[in-house]
Amino acid sequence: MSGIYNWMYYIASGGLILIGLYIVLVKTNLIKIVIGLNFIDTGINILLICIGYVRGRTAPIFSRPGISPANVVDPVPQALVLTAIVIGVAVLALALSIVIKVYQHNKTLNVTKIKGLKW
Amino acid sequence: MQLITILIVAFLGAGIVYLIGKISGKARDILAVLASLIVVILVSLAYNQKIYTSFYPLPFLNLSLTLRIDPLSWFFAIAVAGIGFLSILFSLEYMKHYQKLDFYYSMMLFVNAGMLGVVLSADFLSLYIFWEIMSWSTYLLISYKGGKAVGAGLKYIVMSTVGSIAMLFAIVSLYTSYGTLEFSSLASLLQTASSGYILFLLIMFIIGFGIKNAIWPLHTWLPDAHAEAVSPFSAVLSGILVRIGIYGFVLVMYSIVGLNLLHKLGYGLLNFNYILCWIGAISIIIGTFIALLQDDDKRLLAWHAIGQGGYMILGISFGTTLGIAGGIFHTLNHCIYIALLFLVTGAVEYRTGGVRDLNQLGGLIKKMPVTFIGGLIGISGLIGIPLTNGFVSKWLIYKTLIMEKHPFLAFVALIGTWGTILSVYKFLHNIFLGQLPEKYKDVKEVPWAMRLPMIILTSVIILFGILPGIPLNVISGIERSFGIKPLSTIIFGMPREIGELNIINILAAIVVAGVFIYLIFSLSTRSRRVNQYDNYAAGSFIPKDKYQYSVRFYDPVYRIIGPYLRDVVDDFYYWLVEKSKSFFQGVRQIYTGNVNTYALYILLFLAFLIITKIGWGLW
Amino acid sequence: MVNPSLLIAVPLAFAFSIPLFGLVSKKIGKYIPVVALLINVGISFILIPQILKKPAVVSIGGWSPPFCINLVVGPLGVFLVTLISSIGLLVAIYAISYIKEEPTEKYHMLFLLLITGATGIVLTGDIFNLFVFFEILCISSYALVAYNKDKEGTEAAMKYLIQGSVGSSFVLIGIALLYGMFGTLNMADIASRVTSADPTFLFISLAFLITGFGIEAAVFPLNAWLPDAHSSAPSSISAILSGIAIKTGVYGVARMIYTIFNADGILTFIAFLGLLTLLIGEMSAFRQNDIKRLLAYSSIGQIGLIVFALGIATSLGVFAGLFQIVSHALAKALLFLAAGYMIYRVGSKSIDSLSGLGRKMPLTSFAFTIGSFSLIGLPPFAGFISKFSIVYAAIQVKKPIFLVFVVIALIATVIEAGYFFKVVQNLYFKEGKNVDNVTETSGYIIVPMIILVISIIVIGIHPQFITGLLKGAAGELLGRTGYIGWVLGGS
Amino acid sequence: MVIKAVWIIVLPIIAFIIGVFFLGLSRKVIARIHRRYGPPIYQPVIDLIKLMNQKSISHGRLFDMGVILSLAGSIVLVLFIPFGGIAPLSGSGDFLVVLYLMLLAPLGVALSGGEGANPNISIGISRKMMLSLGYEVPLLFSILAVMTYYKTTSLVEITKAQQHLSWGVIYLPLPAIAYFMILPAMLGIRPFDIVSAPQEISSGPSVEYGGRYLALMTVEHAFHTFIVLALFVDLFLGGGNPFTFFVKMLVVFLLGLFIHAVFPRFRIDQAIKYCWKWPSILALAGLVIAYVVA
Repeated sequence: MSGIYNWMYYIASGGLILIGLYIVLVKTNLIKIVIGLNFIDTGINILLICIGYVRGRTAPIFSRPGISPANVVDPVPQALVLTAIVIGVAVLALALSIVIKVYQHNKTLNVTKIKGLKW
Repeated sequence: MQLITILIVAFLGAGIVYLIGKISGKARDILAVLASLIVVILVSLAYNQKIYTSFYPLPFLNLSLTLRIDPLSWFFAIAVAGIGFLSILFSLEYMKHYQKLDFYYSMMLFVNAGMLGVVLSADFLSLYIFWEIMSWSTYLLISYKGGKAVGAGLKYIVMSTVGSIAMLFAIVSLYTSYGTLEFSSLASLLQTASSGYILFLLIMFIIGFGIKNAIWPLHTWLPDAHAEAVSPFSAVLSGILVRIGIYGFVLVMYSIVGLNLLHKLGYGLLNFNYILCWIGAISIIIGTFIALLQDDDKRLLAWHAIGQGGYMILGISFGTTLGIAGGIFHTLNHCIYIALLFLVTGAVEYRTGGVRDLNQLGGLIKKMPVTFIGGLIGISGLIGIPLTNGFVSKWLIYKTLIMEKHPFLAFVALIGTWGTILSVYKFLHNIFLGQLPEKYKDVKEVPWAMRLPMIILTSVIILFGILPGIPLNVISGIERSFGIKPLSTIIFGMPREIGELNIINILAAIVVAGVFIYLIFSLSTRSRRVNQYDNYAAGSFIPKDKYQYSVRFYDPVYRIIGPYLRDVVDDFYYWLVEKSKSFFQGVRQIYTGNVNTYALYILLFLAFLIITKIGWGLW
Repeated sequence: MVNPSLLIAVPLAFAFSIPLFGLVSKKIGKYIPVVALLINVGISFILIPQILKKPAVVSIGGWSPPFCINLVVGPLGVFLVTLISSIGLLVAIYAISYIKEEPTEKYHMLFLLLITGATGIVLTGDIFNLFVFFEILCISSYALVAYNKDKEGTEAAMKYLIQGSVGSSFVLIGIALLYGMFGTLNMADIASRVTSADPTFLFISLAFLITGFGIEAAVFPLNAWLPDAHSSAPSSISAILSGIAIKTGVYGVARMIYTIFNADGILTFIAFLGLLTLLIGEMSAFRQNDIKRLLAYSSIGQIGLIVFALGIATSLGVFAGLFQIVSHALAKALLFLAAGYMIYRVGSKSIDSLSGLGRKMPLTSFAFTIGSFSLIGLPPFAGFISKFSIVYAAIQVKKPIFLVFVVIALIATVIEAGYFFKVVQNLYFKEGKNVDNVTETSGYIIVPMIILVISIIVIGIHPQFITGLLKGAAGELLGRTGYIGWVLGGS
Repeated sequence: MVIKAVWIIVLPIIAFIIGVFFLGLSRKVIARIHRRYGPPIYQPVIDLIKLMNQKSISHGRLFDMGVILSLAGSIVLVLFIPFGGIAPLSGSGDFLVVLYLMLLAPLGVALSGGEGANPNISIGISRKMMLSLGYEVPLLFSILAVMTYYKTTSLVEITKAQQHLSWGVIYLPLPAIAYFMILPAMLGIRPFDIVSAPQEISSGPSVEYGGRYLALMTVEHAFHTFIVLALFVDLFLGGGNPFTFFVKMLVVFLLGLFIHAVFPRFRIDQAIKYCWKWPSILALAGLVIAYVVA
């Protein structure tokens, strides 16, 4: 039991990434693919968090009383995740806006039909 | 310093000519002629000198670019400079009606400069650099006329690239093995190399130089390129540029690898020299006999250029005193007479409005006598009629073949000559002899700027034909520099110990006999001059423009040998290109346009990396 | 000594100032990238001699490495920064009059961001920071590819974005794994401790990083986005993508393999991958009739050659690869710029429609010719030196496999020669159909092309101008202990 | 030296006499085979004198010069081919030179005929060229067989090596037969008189010739006959002194005449195919044997 318990977050993050990859690979709808990309992003964020997570410790916010470096989790991944989320949002926004343009030009969101550029 | 000056003049000349051309056409023409003339003078001043200079260091490769002059390089340099000068002189009038002349003159000078660089280089890197410069400028010049020339230029440059990569491969491997690229140091370092390595080097260089020299089966670019280039450049191309390949052969085989090593290559009949000989022999047969089938005068000459290249290979591949002398001498002779013949076709084109089809010309002897004499002497040199230069070199080659006990090769060489006679007589007959078509009634002789180069080349052919000792003297100097027993010459031919050849006696005999007959001829009843329509027609009316036999001149022979004379190699290359094209078409289908597939590629790549690591522990 | 962090700060600051200036005057915007990059070029040229003497490590935030984000300005960094700023500057000059589609200030801002990203990637010493700059580069290039908002551009951007995001996700996964193993993000620190980790995990993380950076580096089979993006973007962007962006991907791969992981075992595979990329690129380019797509595939091929050279992993091999980076950046930027304006004048991307431009646009055609000759590797142009060095390096390692590789690479050169020579002939020796009204390029457009032509010829004739810097850069890539030493202070 | 100079003058005269004699003889012999009476043997001399005094037309300078060159080439050739051991100029040129000098005569005719601007001439020359390409194949094979066997390119050496009845025909029978088979082609007599075929192309190359041109061509033909026969005797029949040499030539000539006088004319392609078939095979076999033996 404890094995799974210890690895739970990793499995969750891995699962999210795999689901995302599956969507990107298989789904033909552009919006779904963008969602898939977001899945991957989220999965990675969780992965980062749980790499820095130490069971039983608290968030590294030193302005709160009673927090010493000995009983907080690693703060670096959290900082990384913040950045990664920002980047993810930016990519998502850009992706959606491009998808809109693609739809305007092609009148479809099916990637198998958007093949103006090939070979 | 002298050598650097030559190259600087040559290259700067090319650049300045282009810039001046933007201002004034006349100044450009004068400058182009002047630049090439200065190069001729500078090169001839270097006669009999031995110079070695390092002119440009490349420290990051631990190399420096060097130049040298020795008998071999002087010999080729003077040929390059001379032909270059004459064809630029010829261009002055010939090119008048063409566009983009700045580009043309500049590139002509550039090609010349590149060739000079190749023959003056003292190390392989410089040689390669100048070689490539020469190649791409040639490509630009071949394509210059547009139309069909574009295809010809592309064919040329692609094959030439194949040659250069083979050469590059050999050069780099030499450098990694010996740490130097200088000819002189390599010559001594290579003496300890294994024969397998030498063979590899030679094969690579043969591919490299052989493509330029158009030996069978690497010749297929040549007919197109020669035929489609403008005639003065065809003269340069066929006369000397192609023969830089021979320079390469001689350089690598005798100056660097040396005779001792060459003789060790091979077992019994599977001998390196012997195989090279047969390649030369096949080139002769293919070249001269396919020439027989041509109806385009420049194509006809182009195929002869391939055939004559075979003679040179035959000569140099034996490695005997006579053979090398014959091969090198034939290179020079070929360069003179084929340049002359291309200039002649150029002159004919110039006056007839670009007609190259042998079936539409005729009778021009009455209108263009100087050109005709050029053509006559040119084909005599090509056949090797005694008293022209081609005779002596061919004699040397035949003599070598028979003395070295290769009668079959000798047969090929001799029958090649007979094939040559057939096709060049057709060339001469269909252009200059027979009935003059009505449309060429007002054709005039070409202007002096075009006549002069032809006259010079014609006289050189006769001069070297009667006094072969002059060039042979230089050639025996070349042989001395290889450490081979030099050819001993007398000015009129060969000393007795080599063989019976004394041109001056032959000349005297022919002249005396000719004068004697002429006397009898003039003493007998005089004849009446008539024009071409006052002719025997079995009593019927002579139809104008139709009383000429030139189309399918040798039809019975075509019908017999024609089916065997397809250029199979060319077909094979085309097949190869077509197949590769469809293969490439298949390859690029992997970019399907579907983004799912692309994502799949990425994932597969990642999976491949990880699985090979975990599964097999590959990395 | 100039602070190297200015190299990143200047374009970043100028980038965001563009909208502000836009409030004042619409016209100022297009000159700002030129100014910013001029400053950058100046700084990097000042830095070169100093860095060659002693590499600089700039810490941000006052702590010493490995406890802070730091910039490591070694010879490799300064070399790439110089290249990026110079090419960027030339493209910025070109863009002054080339970019007409509104809103131009957004173009210029994104362009500067792209340069910032690229500069940051090659300078940073922190692996997460690397990822951030990488994302800056990627996002701005996605946006720029779609800048024209036409059908092709958006489609290409969409595909580029999907593949690029997958790639950067992989990079992030790799970084996360690394952090999990070592608890540090400083590249030198990771490098110094890399032997202590479980090799399998280590390799998985490397695999993710190679795949991630490989997508930006356009290594086969990760390069499907490249032909679309390069051919559909505005030509100035194609030039910058081809000249700079994919090189940063190559930098990423090389940095990971050489400095951080010291993964010698995979190098032959990398060389093979490069070779494969080269072949596929050249083969696909051969059948193109769209000039920009042709150039894009040719970029794939050239990248393959670079990766191949880097995979040789001798000092000469890396040197040759870096030289190839320079010559390809110069030549390909030149080609895209020239082709871009030809397309602009003619109104079609098909090669056939470029026939006869040699007379109408002599300078542009000349530039194109020089660029393609250099790419083919003809002397006396820069490409010759790099190709010669690559062949030399490959043969010098004296492994039979590399002999085979180099033969194949040379054959690919023939294919490349085939299509480039065809295009050149098209320009000069074929009769044009609809080119009567075409005129020569003018003003700002011609300046960068002339500069590029001159530098290609100058480097080709006198390679010593850059060989010292390149030798240093190659030394940095191969001498990982030196790199660790600079950052962590001699230990 | 003086003797040499004398021979240089005398030898062409001898060759001329023998050649003209053969011409007359051939007409007589063929007539007798055809059961006609035939002209006297000295008829060619009468013809020559007559022709020299007849009027003629000229098409230009080359038209004249070609004929002169042709005859001069043949006369010079005589000086290089040993006649009974006498070859005054053999030191200035070996067999290879002879082979090339043999080109001068046809070249002269071809040039002269070319300016004649008559299609009949062109056809004749074209046929001549093709025919020579036909017979050169076996000819070269047999010549090379001889040169390979005797390891020299000098004709004098070759004849010297055949003294005392050790004739070339004994050691090299196949090339000798091949040479003999193409002898009529080289001489231009039946069945190989395609070049001048009077009924089809009005005598081909000589259609425009009259008067002195025709006279010179006849002389050239006489010399040519002499040369071809002398070469055969030198190569295969061991030379000999001038008298035996002449006898050998006569025998060969008559043999050739007898065999070939009864044939009709070949078509040109038949002629080429003939030359390339049996004579070539024989000569090649001879060459291979000579190559192996020597």
